[in-house]
Amino acid sequence: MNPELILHLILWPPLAGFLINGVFGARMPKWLVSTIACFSPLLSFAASVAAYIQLAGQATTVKLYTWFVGEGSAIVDFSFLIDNLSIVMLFVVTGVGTLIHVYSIGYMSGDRGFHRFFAYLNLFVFFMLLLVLGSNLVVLFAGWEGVGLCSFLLIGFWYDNLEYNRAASKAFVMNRIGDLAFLVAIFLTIYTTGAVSFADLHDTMTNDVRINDPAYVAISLLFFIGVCGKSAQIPLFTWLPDAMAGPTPVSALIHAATMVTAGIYLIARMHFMYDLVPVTQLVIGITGCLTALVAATIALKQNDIKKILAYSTVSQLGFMAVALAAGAYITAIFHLVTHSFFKALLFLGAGSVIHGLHGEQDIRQMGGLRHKMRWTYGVMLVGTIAIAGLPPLSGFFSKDEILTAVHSHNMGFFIALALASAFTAWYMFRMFASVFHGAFRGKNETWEHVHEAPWSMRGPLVVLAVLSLAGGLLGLPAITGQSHRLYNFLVPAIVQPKISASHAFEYALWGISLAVILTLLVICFKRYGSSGPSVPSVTPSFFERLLVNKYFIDEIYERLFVHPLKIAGSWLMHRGDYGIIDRVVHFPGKVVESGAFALRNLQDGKLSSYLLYSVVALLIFLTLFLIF
Amino acid sequence: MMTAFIFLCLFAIAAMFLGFTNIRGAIVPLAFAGTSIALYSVISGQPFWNHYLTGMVETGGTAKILCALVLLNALALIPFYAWYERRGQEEVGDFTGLFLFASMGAMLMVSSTHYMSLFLGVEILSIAMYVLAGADRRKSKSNEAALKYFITGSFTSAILLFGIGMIYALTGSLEIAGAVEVEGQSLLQLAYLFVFTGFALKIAVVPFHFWAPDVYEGTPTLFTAAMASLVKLASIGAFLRIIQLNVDLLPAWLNAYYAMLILATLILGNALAIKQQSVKRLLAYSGIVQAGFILMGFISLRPGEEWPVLFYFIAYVLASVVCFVVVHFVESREGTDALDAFRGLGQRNPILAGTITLALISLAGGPFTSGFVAKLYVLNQAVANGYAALAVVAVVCTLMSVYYYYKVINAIYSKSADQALPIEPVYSGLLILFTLITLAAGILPSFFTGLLK
Amino acid sequence: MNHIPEIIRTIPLSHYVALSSALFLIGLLGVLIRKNIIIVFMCIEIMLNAVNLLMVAAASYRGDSAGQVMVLFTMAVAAAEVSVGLAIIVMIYKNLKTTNIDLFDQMKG
Amino acid sequence: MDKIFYILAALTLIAAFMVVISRHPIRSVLFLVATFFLISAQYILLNAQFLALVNIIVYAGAIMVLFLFVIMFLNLSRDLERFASWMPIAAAGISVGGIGLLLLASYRGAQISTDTVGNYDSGLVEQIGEVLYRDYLFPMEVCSVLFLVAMIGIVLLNRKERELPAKLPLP
Repeated sequence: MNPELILHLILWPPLAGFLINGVFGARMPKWLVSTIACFSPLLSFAASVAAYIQLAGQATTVKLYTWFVGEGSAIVDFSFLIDNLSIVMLFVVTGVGTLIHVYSIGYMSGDRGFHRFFAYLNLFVFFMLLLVLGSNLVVLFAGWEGVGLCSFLLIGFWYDNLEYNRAASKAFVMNRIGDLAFLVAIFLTIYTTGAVSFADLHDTMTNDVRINDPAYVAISLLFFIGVCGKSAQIPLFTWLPDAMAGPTPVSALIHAATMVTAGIYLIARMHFMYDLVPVTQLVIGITGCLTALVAATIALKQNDIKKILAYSTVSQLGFMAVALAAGAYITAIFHLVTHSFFKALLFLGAGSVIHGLHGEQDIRQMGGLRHKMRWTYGVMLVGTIAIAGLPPLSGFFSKDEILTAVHSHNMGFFIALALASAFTAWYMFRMFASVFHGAFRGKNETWEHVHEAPWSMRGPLVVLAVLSLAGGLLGLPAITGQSHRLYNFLVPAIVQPKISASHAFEYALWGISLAVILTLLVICFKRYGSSGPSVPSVTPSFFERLLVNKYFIDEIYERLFVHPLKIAGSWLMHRGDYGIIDRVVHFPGKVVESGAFALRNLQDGKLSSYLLYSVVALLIFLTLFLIF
Repeated sequence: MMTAFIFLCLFAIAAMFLGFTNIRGAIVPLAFAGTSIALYSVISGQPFWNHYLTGMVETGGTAKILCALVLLNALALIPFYAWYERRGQEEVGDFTGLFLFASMGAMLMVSSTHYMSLFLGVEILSIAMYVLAGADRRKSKSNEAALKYFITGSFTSAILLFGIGMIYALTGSLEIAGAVEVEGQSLLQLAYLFVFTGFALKIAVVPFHFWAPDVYEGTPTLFTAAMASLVKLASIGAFLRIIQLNVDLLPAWLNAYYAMLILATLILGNALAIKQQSVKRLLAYSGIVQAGFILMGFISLRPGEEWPVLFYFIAYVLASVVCFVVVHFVESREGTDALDAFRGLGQRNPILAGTITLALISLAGGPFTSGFVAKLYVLNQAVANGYAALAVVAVVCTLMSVYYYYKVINAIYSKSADQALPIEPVYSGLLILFTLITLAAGILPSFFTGLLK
Repeated sequence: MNHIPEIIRTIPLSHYVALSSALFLIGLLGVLIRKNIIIVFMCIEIMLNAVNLLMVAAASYRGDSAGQVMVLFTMAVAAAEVSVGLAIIVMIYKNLKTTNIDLFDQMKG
Repeated sequence: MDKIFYILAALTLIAAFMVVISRHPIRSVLFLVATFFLISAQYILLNAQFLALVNIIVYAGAIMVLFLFVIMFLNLSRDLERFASWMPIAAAGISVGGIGLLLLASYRGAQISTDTVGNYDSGLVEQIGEVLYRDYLFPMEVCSVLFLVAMIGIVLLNRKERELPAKLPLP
């Protein structure tokens, strides 16, 4: 097969699926709708596999036609780049995408907008493919905008609910701020380099030896603002938790596994530029650390199962951003891949729980579900351990690699991330224990109806669980004596030194993290996994405290560290998230609004005023041109 | 070209006479046929009878493309006037005829080489549009729109004519291309500024836009569509031609002049659009903003480089025709064009909802629509000519504009409704066709720019 | 037959330009300050006439007929405009019973 | 000769100004008629006899009669109009004055060339007629379209009201 055919086979099936389901879906039986919807990304997946085998690591550009020719030298082709980086992303998008499509058959089976949902989902996959395959910034931007649109459509999918609509609006508006910066960055790129395609930019910039060139700093910062919007970094992250208003498969696909990682992908794609601008890297690092920490602390206080996972996503994206800042692009992609496995798994598992409880999302109303939902319990256990970072699951290796990379780069970042990963373990175990352990705390009649998900939902969960288990094999650290497969695979596309550290450091890191995580595991299960009518407010006797010495330490630890951060987290959530940040984000809007108010007073409906304004304007123009 | 004028007039008169008879169903097809013939004669460059033009009309180059665009715009809108016939309104003949005359005036405006025919074109277009603005005689809003449009219009004519008269007094020629070097002659510069102000008033760019929202709101929506597409097309086209014909003579401040108009238009137009509750007013402001974008293509215009502007015309006209037609159908059912009337349209009529959504996305400059490519072209023009800051402001303003376009889209998909809003398949088909062209121009712009070059 | 009118020999063209500009500005002032829509409209006619005067003067000073023909068309345009304009005014008066320019402000904002 | 011009000019400006400031509509109309006559006199001075006549017939005759007719028809002749309040008047005055000053300032640099290109009798009927039907035939024809449009418009706007038939549009 020639590359062009492969490309067509990857790109067009989801669009075809969207068109068929969008136009005829209402009149087709559900089985047909779901078959078409699931087979289109599956076909793309198969074609991606073909691309993987066929192209064997060679970067191939497929040009369909010249999209348009700009002024000057910038020629924008409608062309696509298949290299190893895009193949990795293709596997994630189409593979995880297909699983989530299959899952959605069961999850959405009762919904009125069944065909509409699948049409949007397919459209999303199409735009995502455009994003990861685009060989230049403009095509990438087209996909970038497209996924934003689909995200908005799917967040507001249940449009009867005004609250959901508002969430969709928020996501849209916040994303637009990022997109704006992105667009300006594209213009500046064209203006300074005269090129838009990644290959040309690579050629231009790798020969450049200027460090912190102002133009590049500006461009890279603007791109990063775009990334902040899409990948939910501070200060533009607040839309992501709100985006949980959409159906759970959407949260899994768009707001965990694929779309939100587009920003990480973009920076990895443009790594040659970011290598030239340490200033921007520092900004990214600080933002990433803050995001990782703040989101993790907020997650500690959440009670909505999806909100916990959403903040967790934000936090993990912060991890990836820090990895990028440390120049460990491949590590960031590695974490992106493993994260997409276990976070999709967790969301789908949460979806299964919500499905089983008929829409209940509050973990205080759950508990003891392991008795009734064995499969879900099992897969969620895998997901939770994976994200918490216990070996030998995927999350352990990728997070470990990030920590190693950051450690040699910047100690401050390292401490922040270490702290954030401890929090990660805490809130995940808390959630897991309160959902599956202890006794059920909800209403009795709900308990009666709790049921395991159908097989169409269980299947993808199992596959994702296996992936989460084994994902670490992609990138075993040097210490194990194995080669880092992902590194070897990606090195042609991303030029980056290998991450390595002394064996002593590795062992110490492993040992400490294992100890901390296991400690947290025990504590959490004690606190939240115990039986009782509600999450216990722990008031152990003095004797108990003395007996359980660990617990005592933890109390101190909590007083000293977690508590202030929790307070900070909740303050940030109430003041910061909804207060300051929203206000900052909305400030330009307010200015515009008050300006518009003044202008609207001019527009008073009176013809004589209109004519007068026109004459005054004429006078102003005449004066200006007589003076100058 | 002369045959195009003749056929337009002939079929317009025929349409009016048919209005008195009982075969009103034939009016719209006939008008469509007449316009098609005119379009053919423009495109094929029929020299027949052209000597009667007495050299006042250019038959090739940009003028030809602009005339073709005017006629295509007419072809796009005429079928919708059948709605009046369906409704049993016997004025349908007059409406269609006046619209054809207006198109003829617009053609004259964009192809004149002489101020005399240019001015007559302006007046034919304007007088026909004044009447159409007041076509809904019982509605006081329509009355008011006609009055406001009329007074502003004749005021504009006076300003324009003063500029022309002054140019004539100073240069002794009424040929558009007949001016001598303008730089350094301050009175002549002022005269040109009067002419430009006249066009700015017609185009409705800030700060000469005040009349537009009121007039757009009050005018019956199908004629608002004509106003937004035809009048803007003709005025900007005529403006373009004046610049083009004097390209070597015009002074250097012209770029600064455009830049100021563009800045004011983009910033204030967007700011004003944000709070609108009437969709028609919102679209009026959007039209103002889009005109600002089109003007961006005027910066440092060199001969043979007009195609970004022309491409923007295609994008803008398609999108605004779709928007106003959809508003018309919603308004004629709901009795209002408030934002709330659009809630649930996504369920009531997916075709109306889908087409207006795509049109709004195109106006906002979403990728894969003609609006995106058109914006990129004009922005590129600005950047390439050293107006990068202006381009950045323009990009910021597109962000702002997304907010209000999005408000409409959000309303359309925000509620479920049971009551369907069916329209005739012909109209649905046309709307879908326009949307497809919008997409095609966004995906394959080189085909269109190839035609325009 | 082809004799230069005496006025052209004694008065420079710029005086006519000044005169018609002044006339134009008076019309403009009237448009801006009058409230009765009919009078506003009459002031627009003054503006048009000012331009006519300018063009006739320029045409006569050059012995060029283009300006005179243009004035002829301008008059035609004015006549057409006046008739349509008065029709609009009569129509709106039937509905709203006023000719005060400031009372037509249903639409604003 | 130049005295006649200046006197006429002064009278024209005064008459036009009176149109603007007369509160009585009829008086405005009459001053406007006077203005038109004075402008016609200027045309005669400029040897544009044909236009002078047309001006009197079209403007002073037809157009002003229309104005008068409408004022009588709408019974406005007794309404003394209230002018704008001082703010808009001041703004209008300042901006109009400003434009005037700017024009005046730029007159100085103006080079108004008056090279003869034709003959000075071009304002006579036969000359006008000749060029009108030879060089300017096309705008002449277009003018007829303009009148047609205006005529249709007037008929349309003031047609007698008629209830719409019950048949509603196909939705």
